[in-house]
Formats: sequence, C-alpha cells, structure tokens
Amino acid sequence: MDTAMPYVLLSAILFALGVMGVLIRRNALMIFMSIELMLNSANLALVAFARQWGQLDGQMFVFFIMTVAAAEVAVGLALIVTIFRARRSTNVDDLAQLKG
Amino acid sequence: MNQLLFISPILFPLLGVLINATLGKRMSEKAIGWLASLLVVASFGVSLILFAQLGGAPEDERLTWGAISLGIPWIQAGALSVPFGFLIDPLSATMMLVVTGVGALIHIYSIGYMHGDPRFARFFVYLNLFVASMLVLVMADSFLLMFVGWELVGLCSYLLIGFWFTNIKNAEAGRKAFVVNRIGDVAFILGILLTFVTFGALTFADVFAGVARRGESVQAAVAAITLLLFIGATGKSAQIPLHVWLPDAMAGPTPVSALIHAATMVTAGIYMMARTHVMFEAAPSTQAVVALVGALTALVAGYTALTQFDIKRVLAYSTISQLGFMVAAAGLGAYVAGMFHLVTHAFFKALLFLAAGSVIHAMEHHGHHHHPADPQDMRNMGGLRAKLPLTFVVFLIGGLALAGVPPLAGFFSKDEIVLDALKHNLPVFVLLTISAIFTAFYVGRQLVMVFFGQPRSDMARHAQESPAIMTAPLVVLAALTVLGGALNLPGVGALGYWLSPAVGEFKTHPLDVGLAGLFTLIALGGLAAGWLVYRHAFTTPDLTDPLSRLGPLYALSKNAWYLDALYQAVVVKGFYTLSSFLASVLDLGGIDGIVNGVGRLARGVAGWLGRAQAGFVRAYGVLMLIGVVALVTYFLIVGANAR
Amino acid sequence: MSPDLLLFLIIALVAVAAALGMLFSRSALYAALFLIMNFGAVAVLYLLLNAPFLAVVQVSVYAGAIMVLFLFVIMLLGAERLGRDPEPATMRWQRPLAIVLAVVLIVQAVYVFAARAGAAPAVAEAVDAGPLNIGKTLINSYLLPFEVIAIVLLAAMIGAVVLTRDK
Amino acid sequence: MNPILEALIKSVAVLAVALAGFAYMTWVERKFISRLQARIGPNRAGPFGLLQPVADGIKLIFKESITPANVDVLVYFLAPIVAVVPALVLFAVIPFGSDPAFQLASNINVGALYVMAVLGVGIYGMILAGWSSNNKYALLGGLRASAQVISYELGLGLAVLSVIMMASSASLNDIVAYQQPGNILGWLIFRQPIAAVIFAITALAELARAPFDLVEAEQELTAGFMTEYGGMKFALFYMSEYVKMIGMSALFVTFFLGGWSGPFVNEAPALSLVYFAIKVLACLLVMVWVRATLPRFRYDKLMGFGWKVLLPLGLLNVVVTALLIVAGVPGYK
Repeated sequence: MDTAMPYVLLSAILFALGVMGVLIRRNALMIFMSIELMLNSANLALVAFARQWGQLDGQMFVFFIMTVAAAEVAVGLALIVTIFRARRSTNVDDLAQLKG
Repeated sequence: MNQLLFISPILFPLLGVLINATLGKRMSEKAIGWLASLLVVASFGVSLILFAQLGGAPEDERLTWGAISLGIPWIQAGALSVPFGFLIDPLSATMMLVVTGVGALIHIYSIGYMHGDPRFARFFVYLNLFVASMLVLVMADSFLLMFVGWELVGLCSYLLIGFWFTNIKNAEAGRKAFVVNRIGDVAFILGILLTFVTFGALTFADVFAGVARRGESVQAAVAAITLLLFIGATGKSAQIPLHVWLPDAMAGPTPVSALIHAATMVTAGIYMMARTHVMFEAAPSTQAVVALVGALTALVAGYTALTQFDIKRVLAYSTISQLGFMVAAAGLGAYVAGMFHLVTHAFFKALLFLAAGSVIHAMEHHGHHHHPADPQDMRNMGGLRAKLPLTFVVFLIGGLALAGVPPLAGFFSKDEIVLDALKHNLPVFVLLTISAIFTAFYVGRQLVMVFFGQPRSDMARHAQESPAIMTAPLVVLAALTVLGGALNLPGVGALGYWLSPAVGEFKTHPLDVGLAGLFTLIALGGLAAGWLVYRHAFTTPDLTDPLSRLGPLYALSKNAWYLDALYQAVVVKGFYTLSSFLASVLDLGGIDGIVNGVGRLARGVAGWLGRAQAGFVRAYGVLMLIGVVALVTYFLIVGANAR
Repeated sequence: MSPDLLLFLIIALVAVAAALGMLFSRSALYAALFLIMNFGAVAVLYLLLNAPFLAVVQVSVYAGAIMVLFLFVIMLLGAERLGRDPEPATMRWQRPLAIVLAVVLIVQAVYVFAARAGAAPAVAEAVDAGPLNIGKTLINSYLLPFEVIAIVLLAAMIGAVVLTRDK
Repeated sequence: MNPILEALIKSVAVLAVALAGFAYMTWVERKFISRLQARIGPNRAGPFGLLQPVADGIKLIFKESITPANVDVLVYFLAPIVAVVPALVLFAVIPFGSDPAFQLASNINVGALYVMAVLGVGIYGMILAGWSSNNKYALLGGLRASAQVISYELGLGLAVLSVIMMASSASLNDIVAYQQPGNILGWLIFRQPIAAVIFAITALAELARAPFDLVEAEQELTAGFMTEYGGMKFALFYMSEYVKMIGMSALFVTFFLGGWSGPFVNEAPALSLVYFAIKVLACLLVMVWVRATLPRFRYDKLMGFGWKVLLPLGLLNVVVTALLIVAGVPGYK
C-alpha cells in the first residue's frame, strides 16, 4: 500500500463504533470499554499518520495516550468499584443525580 | 579516576554529612567532631594537591587544566543545554584553599566551642554541608551550578543562624537573612536568565567567549546582566542596602559567624564578580556603581561599628565594611587587590571572631551561669588581658591587622585597594580613607573595652582561658595573619601573577611610601584615639558611651542609620497598608462585587437551563455527538466548496 | 491485490468484527474478550505501520494490564451478566438517535475516504521506530510531556488507592 | 530456501523440542524430587521409568472429556488453549544457538519487550479457566492468579529493564552478544546479581510454582483454576506450565548466564545448542530443587513481598545501574 489512508478509515469506523457503544450501553463497565475502543482508534489514526509522514511524533502521542489510558483505567475502575459498593449497580442511569 | 580526585574536596564533607546525619545520634561528641574536622582537613589536603598540580601546569594552560566535565549533560531540554562540570583554575583553587583551610580550623575550634550542645551532631552536619556547598559554588563552571552552590550556602547560613532556634530572636534573625538574601537571589537568577537569553549558554567559558566575540552588540545586555549579578552580590556579600541581615546573623554560634559570615560565604559576591570579570569589564557603568556602593558600604558600616556594644556586632559591621573595601576593589577593576583582601580578611576576621568566641566562651562558662548580664556585651568585660593572655595576644594581632598596622596582612591588602582607588576614582578613595579611620578607631575601642582596664562584671572577673582545642586554631590563624601579607607583597606580587590568568592582566607596583605612611598614621592614630576616648569609660557609675556627647551623630551610628526602622516603616508597613487596602476596598468591593454579580447571573441562567438536564449521562453524550456530526458535516461542505 | 492490502483487510475485518461483538454482547466478560481481540488486531496493524515498539507496548499495556484489570473488576463485582433494566421514560429517543448518528459518522468517514483517498500523498520513507530511537525522541523532544505523564501516573495511583481504601 | 518455509520448519522443530521437553521435564521433576526425598520415583514404565511420560500422556488422552454443568462452554474450552499459546510463542525470540539457523526471530529490536508482552498475556488462560468453571475455588484461584501475576510482572519487568540498560538493546541477540561469549565473567549474573535474583524469584511467581503456587494451593483451593478440568484439557494446562518453565529458564540463561555462549562455539556452532541446553537444564533443576525445599507463602505475605520488597528493590537496582552506567564505572559501560 502506498498510502496509510485505509488505516485512517478503519480508525474512523472503530471510533464511531466506540461512540455508539458509549451511547447505547448502560453498564458503566461497558461504557468504559467503549471509551477504550475510541482511544485505541485514535491511536491507530496517529500511528497511521506517523507512518504517512515518516516521523515519530505520532507514535510519541500514542505512547502518551496509552499511559493516560492506563492511569484513567486505574482511577475509573476504582470509581466503578466504589460506586458498586455503594449502590450494588453499575448502571449509569442509576447515577442521575449529583448528590450521593 | 582523575575526575574523582578533582571533585573529592566536595565529596569528603558530603561523606561527613551522610555519616553524622544518619549515625550522629549514636556517636560520641569526640567522634562526630573529629570525623567532621578530619574530612575537611582531607578536603584541604586534596585542594593543596590540586593547587600544586595546577601550579605545575604551564601558565597558559592553567585556565583549562582543571576543567572537569563529568560527561553528564546536567540539563538538556530544548535549546537549554548545561553540561555538569567543575572548573579548577587559579581563582577557584585559591578559594578552595581558603574555604577548606579556614573551614578546617573552625571545625576543630567548634569541637571545643560547641561542647555539650544538645544538637552537637546536627551542628557539624550543617557545617560540613556548608563546606561542600561553598566548594560547589567556588568550583562551578557554569552560572547554573554556581547558583546551586549559592543557594545551598544560603540554606546552610539560614540553618546555622537559627541554630539555637528555641530562642525566637535567633529564628527571626535566620528568617531575616533568608528573606533579604532572596531579594538578591531573585536578581541573580534574573541575571542568569538574561545571560542565557543573550548568549544561549550558561557555562562561564561559553558566555565569556560570547562577550568577547559579540562585543558592542551586546553591551546593553551585559550592563543589565552585570547589574543584576551585582544585586545578587549585594545580598550575599551584605552591601547596602541589603546588608541589614548580617549583623542579626550574629545570633548563630560564633564559629558560624567566623566561617560563614566573615571568612567565606559573604565573600561569594566578590568571588562571583572576580569570576565574571570579563562581563563586568565590558560594562563600565556597572563597575562605577559597584565601586561606589562598595565604598559607601565601607563607610556606612564602619561608622555604625563605632558605637556598638556587642562584641560580635562590632565585628559584624566591621565585616560589612571590609566587604565594602573588596567590592570597591572589584568595582575599580582591581580584582587581584579584592581577592588579596578577601584572603587576608578571611584570616584575620576568622581570627577575630574565633577570639571573640573564646572571650564569650570564657565569660559564659566560667562566670556565674545564671548571671542575667549579657556575656557578649563589651560593657561587661574589661581587664581580660590578664585572664585570657593567649586570646588577648591573638585578638590583638587580628585587631592590628584589621586596623591596617604594618606589616600585618591587612595592611598590605588594604593598601593595594586604596592605591587603586587613588589612581582611578577619587571619591571612592576619600570614602575608603574615612572608613579606614573609623576602622582603626573601633578596633582601638574594642581592644580597650574588652582587654584593658578592670573587669566590670563577675563574669569577667571569673573568666578562664579556653581549652587548647580552641586556642590552637587561633594560633594558626594568628600566624597566617602575621604572614599573610607576604602573599602579594608590593613589588613582588605572587598572588597577583598567580591569579592573573583568571582575573586579567596584573602588574605589581612598588610600595607607594607616601600612601603607606598615611595609612600607617591613620591606623596608629585611630587606635590611639580609641584608646584615649575609652580608657576610662564605663568604670564609673556613669555608663554612658563617651561618644554619646556627639548627639544626633551618635544616635545615627548607634541605630545603624535607622535602616531597619526605615525598612520597617516603608517596606513592611507599606506592604501591610497595601494589603489591607487591597483586601478591604478592592477585594471586598470590586472583585467580590463582580464575582457575586456573575454568580447571580449564572444562577439565574442555570435555573433556566437546568430544565435541559435530566442527569442522564447518555443524554449528554448524544447531544455531544449531534454537535460532532454537525461539525463534520460543516467541514465537509466547506471543504467541498473550497475545492 | 497486494499481500499488504490483503493482510490489512483481513485484520481490519477482525478488528471491526471484534468491535461489533463487544458492542452487542450480552455479557461484560465476553465484551472484554472481544475488546482484547480488537486490541490484538490493532497491535498487528501497528506492526504493519512500522511501529513495533508500540505494538509490543499495546499488547503489554492494553492486553497485559488494562484488560486484565477489567476482567478482574468484572469478576470481583460479579457484574458480567448485564441487567436488562427498562429504559427510563425520558430516554426512549436516545438509543435510536445514537445509532443513527454513529452510522452517519461512519458514512461520512467512508465518503471522505472515497472522495479523497486517491489524492493522498504516497507514504514517506519509514523511520527507525525501535526502542532506542523512541527513547531518544522521548527524552529529547518530549521531555516535558514525559515528566508530566509521570506525575499523571502518580496522581492516578494515589487516586486509585484513596478511592478503593476501606474507610 | 523460501523464508516462510524455513520459518515453518524451524517453528515445528522448536515446537517438537518444547513438547518433548515438557514430557521429559515431568519425568525429571518426579525423579529429582524423589531423590531429594529419599525415594526412587517412577520406575515401572521402561528403564528408570523413562516411558512414564508416554504412559501419562496416553492415560490423559483416553480419559473421557467431561464438561461440568453450568460452565460457560466456549470460554471453558478456550481457556486451556489460551494458556498454552503464549507459553509456546515465547520461544520465538529466544536465541537457542550462535548461528542464525538456530534462531527464529531473535534479532527483532523489541525482543525483551515482546517477552514481557507475551508473559503479560499468559495469565488469561488462568483467569478465564477460573471464571468459566462456575466454581468458587476455581474463581478464587483465577483471581489470585491474576493479582499475583500482575504484581510480580512489575518486578520482572524491572529486572529485564536492568538487563536492557546494560546491553543498551532490547534485542535478545544483542544481550547475548553483550555478555562477551567466551568469558564467563561477562555473564550478567555477575554484574547484575540483584536483577538476576529478582528475575529468578518473579519467574517462579509468574509460573505460579512453589513457593508461589497459591494459585493451585490444594489445601485451600483444591486445584485452583484447574479444579474442573480433566483429561486432555488438564494436560494442556499442565503443558503450559512446563513449557513456560522451560521458556523462563531459557530467558534466564539468555539474560544472565550468557545465553548459548561457551568455549569453541566459533569453531563448532552446534556446540552452542548444547551449552544452551545444559544451562537451561541446570535452571530447571534449581526450580525443582526450590519446590522440594521451600514451603508455600501465605497470600498476604506473597503480595506484600512483591510490592514492598521486590518492586522497591527492582527500582533501586534500576537507579543504581543507571548511575553506574552514567558514571562509566568499569564493567557498566
């Protein structure tokens, strides 16, 4: 292939699927996984662009995004566990008020 | 391995810090003190070896012989690249000897002086840390590393001034030193930043090369940089108007006063100017300011010293005054003279402080312990010549050197400065001459009040000579004070030729007999005047100072030109007033009004918008997605039209 | 069809299928497994895109750490079987709208690709993306972000500990 | 030769060796432990019981394949396979000998990172088996396994990082080359003893072998995640454990014991294979010896040891190594 554009298209499709997952699922864990899917598709686009232009910067961004994702998962899962302990539920619709 | 030898003078005291800080609680006083002292002695030994090796190098290689790059780029970020390296050239080698030599003597002295102190180990930890930090400052090959040392010695100074922190006054003195020094440090770091912006480098060699190469085009920047650096120096070297912290710094233990606040740290400013002389020489306007500030400091502080009663405070103002001499020398471009005076001053002022410490020690420990009188007040002394014969002799030597009596060290070094002043800058010469008169007078006054006449308190009557561990360093320093002048005799000038690769061309000149005669006369006359005025003072029930007859002039000196009061009124009060204005008027009325108004507005709007929020996160998500799709559509249309 | 493109298409198909599988699976655990599959496919794509370091990191960070954490939490909470709570009355419109919008997004992406892919410039010469080069770039050009990310990690670590600590 | 074909042949060869190694490793372990416990061990099937593995294999293959009720069938069947695959693909980057012919992909510049990635994926087998079995012992075993392996992976990663720093390359070939083949003092175990110790300990924990075998502590959890498995599926788990053991030993040899290096390798490259095999066998025997000697950890102690001892130690080792390298201390440059 002499262009990295198919990868970008794939990335866009995965991103849209991730968005759909965030919006149609009600389980917090599922939403979280969909967000990971979105992040991952963004990473794919960045790597594709890095390849397209023959530079490392895109890969650097991906590296940072992965690190942030790891941090985010640690905190996010901790939150989910805490919420589950309090409410015995992982349904985000049960979290519709701002007070605990 | 060679590199390790080069930085080992720093590593030895650091080792002491490590050991005493971790194990100090479990070690005996003797072990702690001797360990710390011997490590500094080792540091001195290595410095001596390096000095000798440097001396063995061909003269034109001495500037680069000791440039040690540890091969570690210290900071490497973007355009900023600062290699981590040290430089041992004639200038820094000289300073290393002074720091470690005087430092070692004072360490040994402290074993006796600090005996029985509950925080004995901590004292030596700080002292060792100071020596290491001072060496970092001296051996740095870049502005940045020098600044690190600069801040570290400031930290040690702060810690040691407030060493007896249980007394609130000492803690406050430490804080004052810290705050005043920060003002200078801010200027210093601004100078460093400006240097980097101008030259794109921070190592001395690169910057100096830049100055030489770009000459005229960077003149304005260099003037600004040197001015900022000089403000930094005024903080550390206690020049007006930032000198007010040094007298208060006497709250620390006396060895600290001797080491940090007389012999080494306070001279860092002069050292820094000598180190960066290339830049100062490229900025004549700054040099004029420097010379004038130095001379004024010499005069103002000398005048203040005339009427102090605290034995250490006299010496403190004397130190400021002598630092003024050195700074004036630097301002005149006479870096060799400045450095020469720095070295001799380190000898005789350390000597004077340690001898004063010996006096205080004798007053405190052999008098009545619960005596309410102040053991540092000279009015309580008198007649100690007989009780402390050795201390008297060394104090006398130090005092005569300070007054400038030939052939002691102080005479030669002071003479060189005033000679330069006479040649280049008459106002400075006049100011320095007057302060020399003051110097001789207060030395005479101090000698009389402390050692002659009759004891004026129980403490003085029961004083006994200090132990040998304290007097031995005194004797060594006294010997150095006697012989120190030989370092740079007129017409011979060993130190000058030694330093010249680092601080610029030097040419010795024969003794100016007339000037030397004048200053000898001044010294002897001042001493005699002090003697005459104070010979019978404080013995009668009338405890007023004979000089108090001078009225306002006396008050001016006694209150140190009212500078502390002025700062209190202008800076501190002004700051309070400004703060309260900001708090009551601007903050409560203006900003809070705006904030509250915005808050009310937001609440109103929120009440209206709140209905759009059901609290379901997925609903928000869909709204966001609508926005995204709309945006993408917009760009697609715009993009299509653009083609 | 070049072998490169063929490989790409196969893996892309796997990735999309896994994403769809995740989207519509009834069990959180299966969803997680599908997601792992997707991540694995993306890792292979990274290899094709001359990013071996990222491929390995992808596997070890996403598959080796993040997804294990997910599985762990799923098992810990016993939350793998997803409840079928009734949709709140005010939210009936939400799901169809979301699906429609996502599909629109996909259609737009395909449209852009179809309209412009031919105009894309040829890929540049590949650079060395081995660990050594990555490390050098990281420390030289991206030092500040690197330090910041370290602080982010520290903060996340503290956050996770504080959140899950028993009071 | 066609590179794909060549790779295929080599892979099959490695696979065969690994499987044979697995089979006979069980025999070696049983024999060795018996000796340590003053017993004789298997001695009925063939001379010295040499055919015992074959007998065991036949037995396991012909056992009835039972699927317990209420298991998640797909995952239940998938789990053993998921467990075996990472153990096998580990061998892809290991340089078995000096000649490129004895290697599969040892030259890739992310070799050591690949190892970490594969090891990270290796726990899925255990977790999935534990979950899908619908058995609380199995689930607890699975959870323990994931917690333990994640925890110890950090220490392992730091040990490997020290090695990478020393060799300034993540390619396994470079790491072996760095250890100056031919000079025993070049082995990294002498210059990175702490890393070697950490690697050895964490490797045992990764393998969930004694004294870290809480995952399958029979007194507490019967057989842990394998409780509901039998027959061939059980054999697969068994295989994954032993193949991973061999793989870990091979990694230890590569990282710390000079890999395939030894005298006369240049003259007779085949010798390198022999050296490698001997070193790996030595490591394996040490593992068995440890199992026979040490009692099992308690679970909280295990986690505490991993997080509070090994991890800080590993970090310290990395920092010290970095300092030594930067300072240019001989042997660290």
